[in-house]
Amino acid sequence: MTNEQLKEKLLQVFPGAVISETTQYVTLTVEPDKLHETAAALKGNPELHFDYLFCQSGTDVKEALGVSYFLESTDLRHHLLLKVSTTNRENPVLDTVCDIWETANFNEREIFDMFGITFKNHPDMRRMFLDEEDWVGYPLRKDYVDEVNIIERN
Amino acid sequence: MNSIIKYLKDLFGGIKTLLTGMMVTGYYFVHPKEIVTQQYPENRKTLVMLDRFKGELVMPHDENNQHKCTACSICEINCPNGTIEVISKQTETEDGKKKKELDTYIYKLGMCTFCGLCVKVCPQDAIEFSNEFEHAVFDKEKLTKTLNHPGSSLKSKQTAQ
Amino acid sequence: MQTGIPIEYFLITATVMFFAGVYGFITRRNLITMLMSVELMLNAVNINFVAFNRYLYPNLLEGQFFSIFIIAVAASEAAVAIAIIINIYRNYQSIDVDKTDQMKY
Amino acid sequence: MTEEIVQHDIEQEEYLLNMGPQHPSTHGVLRLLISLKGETVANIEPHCGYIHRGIEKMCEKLTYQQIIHLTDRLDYLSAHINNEAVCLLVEDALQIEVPERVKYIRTIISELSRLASHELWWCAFGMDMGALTTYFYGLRDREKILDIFEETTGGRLLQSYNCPGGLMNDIHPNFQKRIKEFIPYFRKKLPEYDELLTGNVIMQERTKGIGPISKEDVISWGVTGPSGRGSGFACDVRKHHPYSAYDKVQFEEILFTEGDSLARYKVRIAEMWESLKILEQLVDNIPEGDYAVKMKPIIKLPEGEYYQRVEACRGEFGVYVISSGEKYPVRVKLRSPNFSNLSALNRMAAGFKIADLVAVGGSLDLVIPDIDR
Amino acid sequence: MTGNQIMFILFSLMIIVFSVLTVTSRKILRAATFLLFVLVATSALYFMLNYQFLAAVQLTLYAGGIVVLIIFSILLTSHIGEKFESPALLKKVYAGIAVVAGTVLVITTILSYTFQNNNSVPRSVDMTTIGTDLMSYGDNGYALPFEVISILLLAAMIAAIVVAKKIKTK
Amino acid sequence: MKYEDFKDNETLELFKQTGGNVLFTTIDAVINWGRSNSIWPLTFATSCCGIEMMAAGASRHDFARFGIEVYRASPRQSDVIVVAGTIVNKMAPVLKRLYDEMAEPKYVIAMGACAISGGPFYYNSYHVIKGVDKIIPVDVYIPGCPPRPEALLYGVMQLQRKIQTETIRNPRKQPDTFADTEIK
Amino acid sequence: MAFSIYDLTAFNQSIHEALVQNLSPFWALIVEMTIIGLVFLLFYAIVGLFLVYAERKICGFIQNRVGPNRVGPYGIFQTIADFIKLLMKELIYIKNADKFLFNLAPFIVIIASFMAIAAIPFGLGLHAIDFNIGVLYVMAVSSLGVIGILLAGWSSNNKYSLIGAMRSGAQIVSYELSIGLSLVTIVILSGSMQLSTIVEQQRNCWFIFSGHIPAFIAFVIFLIASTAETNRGPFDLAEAESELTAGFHTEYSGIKFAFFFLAEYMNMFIVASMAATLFWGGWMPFHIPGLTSFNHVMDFIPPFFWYMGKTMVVIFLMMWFKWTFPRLRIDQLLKLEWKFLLPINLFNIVLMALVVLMGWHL
Amino acid sequence: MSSESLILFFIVAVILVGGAITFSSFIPPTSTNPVKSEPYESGIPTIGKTWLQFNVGYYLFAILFLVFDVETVFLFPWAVVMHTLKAQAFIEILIFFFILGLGLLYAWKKHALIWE
Repeated sequence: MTNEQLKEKLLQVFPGAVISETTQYVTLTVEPDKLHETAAALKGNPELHFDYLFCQSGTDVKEALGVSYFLESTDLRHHLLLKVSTTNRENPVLDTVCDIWETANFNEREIFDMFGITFKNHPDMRRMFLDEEDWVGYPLRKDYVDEVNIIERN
Repeated sequence: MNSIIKYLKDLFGGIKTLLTGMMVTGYYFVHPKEIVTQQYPENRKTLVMLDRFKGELVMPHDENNQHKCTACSICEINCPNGTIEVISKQTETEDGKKKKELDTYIYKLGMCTFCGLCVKVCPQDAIEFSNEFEHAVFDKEKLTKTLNHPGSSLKSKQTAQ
Repeated sequence: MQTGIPIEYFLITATVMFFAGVYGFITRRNLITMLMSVELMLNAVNINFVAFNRYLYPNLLEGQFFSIFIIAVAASEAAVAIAIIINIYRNYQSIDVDKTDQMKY
Repeated sequence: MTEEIVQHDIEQEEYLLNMGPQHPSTHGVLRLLISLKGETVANIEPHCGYIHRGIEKMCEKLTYQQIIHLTDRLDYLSAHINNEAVCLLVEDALQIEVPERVKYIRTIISELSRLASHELWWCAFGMDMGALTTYFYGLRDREKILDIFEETTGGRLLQSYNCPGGLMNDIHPNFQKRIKEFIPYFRKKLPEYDELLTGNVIMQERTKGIGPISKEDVISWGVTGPSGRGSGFACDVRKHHPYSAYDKVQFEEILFTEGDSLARYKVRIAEMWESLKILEQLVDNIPEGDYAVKMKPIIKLPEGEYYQRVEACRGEFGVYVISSGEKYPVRVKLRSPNFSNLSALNRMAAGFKIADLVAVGGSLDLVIPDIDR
Repeated sequence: MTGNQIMFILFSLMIIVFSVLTVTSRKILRAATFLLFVLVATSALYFMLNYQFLAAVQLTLYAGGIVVLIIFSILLTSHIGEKFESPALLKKVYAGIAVVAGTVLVITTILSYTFQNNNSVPRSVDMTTIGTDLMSYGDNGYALPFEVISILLLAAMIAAIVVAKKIKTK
Repeated sequence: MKYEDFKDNETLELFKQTGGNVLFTTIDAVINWGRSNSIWPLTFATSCCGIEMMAAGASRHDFARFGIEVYRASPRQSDVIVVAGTIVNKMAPVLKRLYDEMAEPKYVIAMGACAISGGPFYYNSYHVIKGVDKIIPVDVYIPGCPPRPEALLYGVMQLQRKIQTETIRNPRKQPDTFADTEIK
Repeated sequence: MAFSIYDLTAFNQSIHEALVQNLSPFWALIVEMTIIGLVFLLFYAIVGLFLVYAERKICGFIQNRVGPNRVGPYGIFQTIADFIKLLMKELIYIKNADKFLFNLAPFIVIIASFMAIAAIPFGLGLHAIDFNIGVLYVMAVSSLGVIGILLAGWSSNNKYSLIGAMRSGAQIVSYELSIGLSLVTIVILSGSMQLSTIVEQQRNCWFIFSGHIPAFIAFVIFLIASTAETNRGPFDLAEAESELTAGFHTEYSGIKFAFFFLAEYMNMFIVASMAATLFWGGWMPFHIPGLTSFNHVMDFIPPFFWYMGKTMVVIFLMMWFKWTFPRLRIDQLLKLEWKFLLPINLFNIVLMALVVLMGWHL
Repeated sequence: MSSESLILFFIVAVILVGGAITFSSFIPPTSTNPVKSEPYESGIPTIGKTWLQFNVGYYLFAILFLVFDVETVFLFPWAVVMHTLKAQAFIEILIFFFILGLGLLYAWKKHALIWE
């Protein structure tokens, strides 16, 4: 399916969806509260059938904490970039998608570890890499400061 | 009956695969010329490193104790992890112009990752990698090196050409 | 071979061993140690058999064969006993004889 | 007294065993917390982060040229391929067309990396299974590849040979000759691997049916690379999204459907044969030309988001870059194959024995610094 | 003093000391280890009396078989650092009195009885004799017990499997 | 290899400051000979350098020639811990624990840039220990990223030379500064 | 017989008589015993050190490398260096470990192997004790070693150790059976359990040849079972490095670990000696009936060399196994024993009995 | 030589092992630190008790071993006289094996020979 066809299809399934094409992939941006149902539809719809989440990344761009989901359909071979973001930096909460794509389980734990985004309904919301008890702060956030460990260059 | 045949088949098939494996190891046991060991400290004299091997950053000096570094610090900026520190001094030439000159070129061998960016970006080709790899020391301080020799100076344009 | 050691010494050794087993069997509450006490007693008996055989009837081999069969029986006994003990342990988390008096089957 | 008797089944109690961080079979500093029932593994809880170095954070303070030396140290066994991902991303973003020669050389070195990596996997897998001699035979042949690397790139393990726009320097004159010597040599040695380990009845018994995972599960868990292809997941990026010179060569995507440890093992062995085939096709046809295009000293990607996927030795490696137009990226996400592969470990190995866990772990071929980044 | 006597003193002391320790040690695995020593010493006594086959059987079955089984079950049912609570004092006293009384009684009986050492020609105890006896019928034959042992073993094996496997189906 | 061929002889001379009488010298020589020729490493590798350590153990370079054949997985039985790779904050207590659990005499080789100084992760990294000598005392530093197997062999020879300067009368003690360092 | 020139019985006798004449019988015995003990101790140490060295060199050659070569010529002093190192290594005591049992375990393991070596005939008239139940004695004594392993694993208070010990226990006791039964096969053939008699009976033809197929099957089973019994080769689950770090001796350091290490090699030596003695004629030279001159030439090689040669061949086979095969899993290991070796062994015994019954072995 | 020499062997072995361990516990350098005497578990403090989880497989094999060990021991005297007694011994052992074979078959059928 080409990107144009995919866009049409997406608009058909999600009327009023925000679709852009800034990367090589079609980008679909959703609101946090719609995330889980959109994700379920993306996998469940036989014509879209995005069954492979090949990359899930937390982002911290311009004050908004977000998550990018890179999706691929292994049989139809089309791609989609699903984006969601929240501006609540104090207590960001998003829905988990690990019941849809199992790989999200670890990835969401990593995002929680690095960005502090909590995922609702996640079975095991703990830090992935950093020490569970001792570590304070979320290193990949832009406002993270750590004077103990980081030696700034120059 | 079939199960007995299968039992025996498993038994003898298994033994055959085991013997095949033993053939391989047995072959090497009786062929000592297949030994590939390079006896390092003994073969030190004959050991030749491949010429692009990156062992250590050096600054070549010619017979007049002159190097080519102009202290432009491009290598220092390009180094990903601050291995290089170029300390320059201002000197005045005869015609009164102020000129930047290399004072010390500090190279922290213990930090270098041998990515090669410094050599690649150097506009003067003043630094290069040597093949030396025997660096192990007891004292960490010994790993911080000064690359320019004491009393060395910049190679003048004429001699360079 | 048997020069110098009277048979009584063997019997006394066996006696002490036997009564040590009795003491253990009475005072211990752990099933495995009780089993061990039983083994001690059996072993004491074996020594007696062998000593009698060697000193009193060296022309026969009854004592030795009895000992061999006792050992075989002891082994079978230990096998079954341990199986039972382990089964009790699975049910009661304990092999304390006081805690397992509620055997249901 | 009678009330105190608790009738619960003892097998429900958990017996926790730490495997790692310092453990010979976790191939690094992975820590697996295993709940045991007898010798059976009930649950595996991976604890990562024992080598989390914060590379993604560091990338935000480095230029694109400098990022490359960090991607080397992710999955050090496919260092060149990781570099290539970053370079391809930068070249795509700046819309630079690199010379054909560069593409060919990159592909050759990628495939050599893959061979070296799979050989090392074979050693380590054999060692996990207790066949200690595999370690020596595998590394003996790997040294030949490392010699080729060292001669051309100057590095044995971490080559740092790519740079945005091409390569650091041209290939060594001996490069092709050495590869042409290596291919027949390795074609002779590979059947030995089969005789020594693959066919061995003990090895077959220990891996057949151990750690099975279905194709649906593999896709859902995002298990890629040889591990995914062992379950029939057609995930070879080289085939489906060709980059560099992969669209110019003929090779098979190895697929097995059993999904057990033996299938994953066989995929890797077969991939070594395929890599040899690719090498043969490329090595004589390296076109003449520049080894790099002239780049500006400071690379600034246009504002936007970029993603590049390549097939590293252990699966799909992806680089996701958000750029604001500065010389430093805003966010670099490195999609590491091992991270996803690890997440499926519990799914695969639970219910088997400790020894099987080692076999499954070995067949996944985890590289821990790649997981932790 | 002959070597024989020294050996006897050594081993009988070993037997006495370790049997007492077996029943008084408060750590179960130590008790099992002391039992092992007792059994090994017993086997040494058999060696001394020249019953070599019996001694080897004692070593193989008792020391190598039963003790291993006991240690196995101890490993499974108790953990390190676990101690028995000392038995009740009263129980100890009663048992002690009974045991000491019994011991004294038996020893006095033994010492008061005169054993008639039979000086008839000793029968050799080499393996052929043992084997022939074990295989033959009649006066010195043990063929029947030999076969009965096999049935006993069968019974023990089935019993052990039944008991052990029973819970498995639960 | 001859004495002059080695680097850093000045530091080695410092180790040799303690003298001894003839008897002790002989005993020392025997013990040091045993120790220096039988250095069993702990199987411990965190990242890239570990692969080169493996390569050093393989047929081409063959660690075993130096008597380093027996890689022990248990710290109780190993003599030297080759810190091959980056040590991060979460790993540091583990490494310290492993070192503490080793039996005396024990040695440490810091292999590669990461172990010496944090290497590529010295600046701007929030989770890397900047040099393993901050946690445990290091005997030999082998620079390189990763050092080639020959460099590791050279480092091992340096360690052997260092072991040969020990005396039995005042055995090498863990420096006090490390004895009760608590690492968070 | 030509090899009677190597008969040491007379030599032993003369020493014995010299002692008896000069000392009281008791002291004569003590002195004699001390001499034998020291000789065996020396022998034990030399064999142990040599086997460790041999294993390193053999695995080195199998693996395309040279092995230790820097300590002495060809590295022959390597194991001595190891020994000195281990002797000068700190002994660690584990908190909460049962100290008594922790210390006892290496004793049991070493003593079991040391006692077993006493009954092995090294040459004509060269054995310490010649029991009429020699075969059973060696089996009985070496079976005690497993207790040491179990105690070591339990008393270390370490999970790896305990799992390793349990595995090892199940493994050793299982394979004990196969060893016993394959020895029974040979005892049927020879009709004696005295090791010297068994060797003597192989004067003209070794049992592995005269016993036809059953003896060969018994030999193969013995080889497999003894490899398992010594925790080596593909059966090293107890110390399975990739799973349990170092298995039952994880917590042992220094010389105590060395004893476990040594015991492994000595057990290997003992089972190899047993294999050589029972199947390959012990110190008997190789004879082909009919070729008298050939037989005479063979006779001039001293019996001790014959014995050592045969033992080393068996040891080499065991090392070859170890460096070729992957490790078995515990359930496969037990399956191999209980479903393959044990039934085959029982069948084999009946077969051998049939052979003897029919007189085919003559 | 007689079986007395066994004692000597025993004593020699004890002295060897004991002497080496005694030597080794006093002479080599020592150091103390809080974690040295803790059990080693891949560098992480042990969680929970060291005592092993219960499993049928472990002791079932020990029991089976014991039973067959008794059998083995009884086979030895038989084996010695097989030469002399011939047919009589052969028939007796056939009965013996038949009965024990039933046991082995039973264990096989009940899957007692599988480690779990």
